[in-house]
Amino acid sequence: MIRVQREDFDVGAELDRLAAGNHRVGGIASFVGLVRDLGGGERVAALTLEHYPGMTEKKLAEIELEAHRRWPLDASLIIHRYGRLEPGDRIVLVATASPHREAALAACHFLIDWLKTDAPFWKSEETPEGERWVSARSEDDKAKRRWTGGEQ
Amino acid sequence: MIRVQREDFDVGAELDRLAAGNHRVGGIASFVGLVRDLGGGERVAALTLEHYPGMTEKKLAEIELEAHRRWPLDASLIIHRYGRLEPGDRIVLVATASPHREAALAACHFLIDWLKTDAPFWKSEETPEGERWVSARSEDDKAKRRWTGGEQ
Amino acid sequence: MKLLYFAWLRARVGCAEEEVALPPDITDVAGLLDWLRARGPGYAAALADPSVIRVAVNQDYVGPEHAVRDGDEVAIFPPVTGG
Amino acid sequence: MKLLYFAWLRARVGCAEEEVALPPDITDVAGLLDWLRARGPGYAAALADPSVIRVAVNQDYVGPEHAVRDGDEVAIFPPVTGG
Repeated sequence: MIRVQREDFDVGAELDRLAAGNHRVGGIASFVGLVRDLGGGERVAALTLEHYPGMTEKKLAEIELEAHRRWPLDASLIIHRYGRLEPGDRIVLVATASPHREAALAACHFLIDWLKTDAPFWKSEETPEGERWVSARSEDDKAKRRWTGGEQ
Repeated sequence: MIRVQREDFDVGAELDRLAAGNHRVGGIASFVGLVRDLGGGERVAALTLEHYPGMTEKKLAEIELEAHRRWPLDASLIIHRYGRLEPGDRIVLVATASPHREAALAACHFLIDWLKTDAPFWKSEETPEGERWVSARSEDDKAKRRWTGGEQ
Repeated sequence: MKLLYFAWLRARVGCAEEEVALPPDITDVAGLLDWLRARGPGYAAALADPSVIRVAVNQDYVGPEHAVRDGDEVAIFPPVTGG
Repeated sequence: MKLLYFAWLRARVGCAEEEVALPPDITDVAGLLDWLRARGPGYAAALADPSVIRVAVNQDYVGPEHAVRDGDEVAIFPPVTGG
């Protein structure tokens, strides 16, 4: 399931719902992304997440479908927030439920790696020097390439 | 942090606590293991988890320490239950918090893989044919070996 | 054709969305970007460095050789930074 | 020496825990297991297959050549199945 929303989410409730009543599920893997404040010269008071409505949902649905194609998942969930967020706030939740631990863990890792490079979101930070658009990290492209080689 | 307990736990509350007030944390990875019932001839009414008090805590602390040695983690948590559990019940929670997504995800995967092969717990299942001790899986040894090669 | 701009590209171009009538000789993404660069200094500055420009046609990522036609929704934006 | 048994090993041996006085000629884990096997058919059956037996001395996993001495806590159990 895909959700793109301004509101916060309740991680425990979302994870409970993912496997509710399905006793085939042996493991639930999840990743929660939070707004960081590295302090010092990099001090970030808040950030604003902009996205491309329509394409965001389309890309997230494609990423989720690809995960289900690669691993035996009973359920999955991607929630991504937009709007203004402060340090410590939740940005994203990715969760996967599978009969098999390895499938849940690998699919969760895959989903967050792909989401980072494919979902059309952009972060701008509020710093003492004004608004600053966050640059893409080459590490993210590298992390995604791990899943596009011959490994799966 | 390590907890070995009979009682259930609240995943959302535990994950919240892990990064509470620490704005360096950019990601929290977690894995929740559940009691499965595969149905059919393998029908499991419940299972009982036995452990070796003292050694359990010692091994879990060693595993956690090793994860902190390998990855830049700000916090980690292992909760493992013992006693009688029914299908759908939570058995184990592993969670890691790090400034870096990859560190949190890798360390979480590492912790559950090592815990599976090193923490002295044993499962017996209640089946229609009576009590049955669960056999160790060679896949678990294989999963652990991934972390003992030259990969990290 | 509907054009959408996001993040700092939106700020530099000066608008989030516009409708343009595509000249008949513009047939692909590379041609569209060249045509936009010639529309004014804001466009030229925003689109100066192709290495930091991504294009989606009808909500799919495409390369410079991808065809464009009237009626398409074309979005132009920097590399994404979500998650 | 304190001996602990877990899981089906406990069921087959017939007790969870016992105190034994170690004969002086028993100096390592392999010797201890042989000595235990000779104590009765329950022990012999429980300890018959070394491939499904793990031993911890003072709460650390050890191999058959590891030394044992009086005062040690020695646990004998099948491969673990937690998580």
